[in-house]
Amino acid sequence: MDLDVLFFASYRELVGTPSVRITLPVDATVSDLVEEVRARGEGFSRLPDRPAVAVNRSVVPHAHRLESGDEVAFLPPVAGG
Amino acid sequence: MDLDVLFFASYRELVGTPSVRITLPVDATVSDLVEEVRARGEGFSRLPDRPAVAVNRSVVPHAHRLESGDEVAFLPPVAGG
Amino acid sequence: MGTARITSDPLLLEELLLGSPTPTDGAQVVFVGVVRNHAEGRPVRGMRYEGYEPMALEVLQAIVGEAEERHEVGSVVAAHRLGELEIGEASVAIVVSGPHRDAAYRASRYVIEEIKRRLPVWKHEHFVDGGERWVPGTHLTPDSPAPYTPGDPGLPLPPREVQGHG
Amino acid sequence: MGTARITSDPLLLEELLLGSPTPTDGAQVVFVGVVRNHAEGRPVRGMRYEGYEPMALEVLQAIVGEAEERHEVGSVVAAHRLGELEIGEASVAIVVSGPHRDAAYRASRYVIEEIKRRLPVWKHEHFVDGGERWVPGTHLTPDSPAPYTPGDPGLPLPPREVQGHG
Repeated sequence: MDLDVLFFASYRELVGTPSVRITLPVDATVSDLVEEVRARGEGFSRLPDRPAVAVNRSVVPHAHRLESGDEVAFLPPVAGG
Repeated sequence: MDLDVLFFASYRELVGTPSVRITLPVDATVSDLVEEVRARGEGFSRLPDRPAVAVNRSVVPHAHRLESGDEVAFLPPVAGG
Repeated sequence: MGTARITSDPLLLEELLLGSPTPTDGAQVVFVGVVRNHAEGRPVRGMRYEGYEPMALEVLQAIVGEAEERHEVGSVVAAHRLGELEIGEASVAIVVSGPHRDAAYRASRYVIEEIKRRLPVWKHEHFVDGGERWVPGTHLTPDSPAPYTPGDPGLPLPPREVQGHG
Repeated sequence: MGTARITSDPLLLEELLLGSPTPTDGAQVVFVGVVRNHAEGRPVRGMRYEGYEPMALEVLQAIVGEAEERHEVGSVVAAHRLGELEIGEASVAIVVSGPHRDAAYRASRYVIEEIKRRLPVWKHEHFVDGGERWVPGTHLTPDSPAPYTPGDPGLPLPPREVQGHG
């Protein structure tokens, strides 16, 4: 399946783009996605190996199974207010 | 010495006047003043025997010695805010 | 820096906010006390505030000074209104500005709790059913050190003796 | 009742105060967070706020709902700004109205602490000396029950893992 992955703030700067399309096997988990993203090299490889990942606007465990059409985002430590 | 004594809120309603002039011997204390005031009868006698009394805008112990020219006030329990 | 005001005029937030925040401030906490339409389940029509004005001003100035001294805040402004107030009108307003929110919240709380404990102000409640009463309050005692403790969690202090009027 | 807003427009207090207090409210607590001119002793020129907007709105709505549910308040309005902000501009504003001040203070504090812990917003600090950085923040973890406890004293919660960006 294909997923669009969003990057914010310092992660966006690190990878040089606000989003990428990633192709994953059916039944892939967030953990698989993180591995796939970091394997793209350069800035991507400098992402942490356990980033906070939101699926459909909720942060999920890395064991979470992804589904086609999910809205996925890599979120650096937050600092609102 | 002569002192003007102020009454506020429920005490003012009780005694029926916002202030009275009281004559006291030199060296009188707040305690003496309270006794003198309550001895006036009617509403005055219904004042509590240990009211909060401010002298020159500070609440003082009843043993406090009064001086001519002091600004004296009987203060019911406060409820600002 | 601190300002205290006892007034019979309506409290205007815009006026109390003037000059705040300054460039070093990161937080602003505003408290407004308003006359509400019920007290202990009984419908209220309005409230009359009476004060011993010169003493109230001195006490409010002292409270504001203590709040600034005991908490790391830039400025504290407090105003208390007297006279006849309708439902929804502000009886008290406190504006605290400072570098950090924790101190600003604590200073704000300090000021309102001390106002309730110490300000020589009384309120006369008018009920919708025609009844009225002086709101029970706190008995004043000779000036004692203010109740601040270093670990003050910004919470209400244990009530002092609370009683109806004598 | 509660309202949450994520916006690039300046936060206007008058607007956020509309409809508040209602006749049953006796207390109003307003918190405003503003950009200050220093951070850890270093002069700051301004701040850029970036957010994951749809998620930030959902999270802020949830926080406002929790504040109303867990504290006896009439209404909570919270707004967070995004974009380039100058010193003194408001980045966040929270208006709580309710019958009693204790609940209003606690609800206000709850909202700002949860915003700092959970809102997917990041700030990029511009220093006067030309330097800049992403402000270190709080690592998000999978949704866990909100940290409210019945005895919540309205104080900041123990910090979760705080770290620079990965």
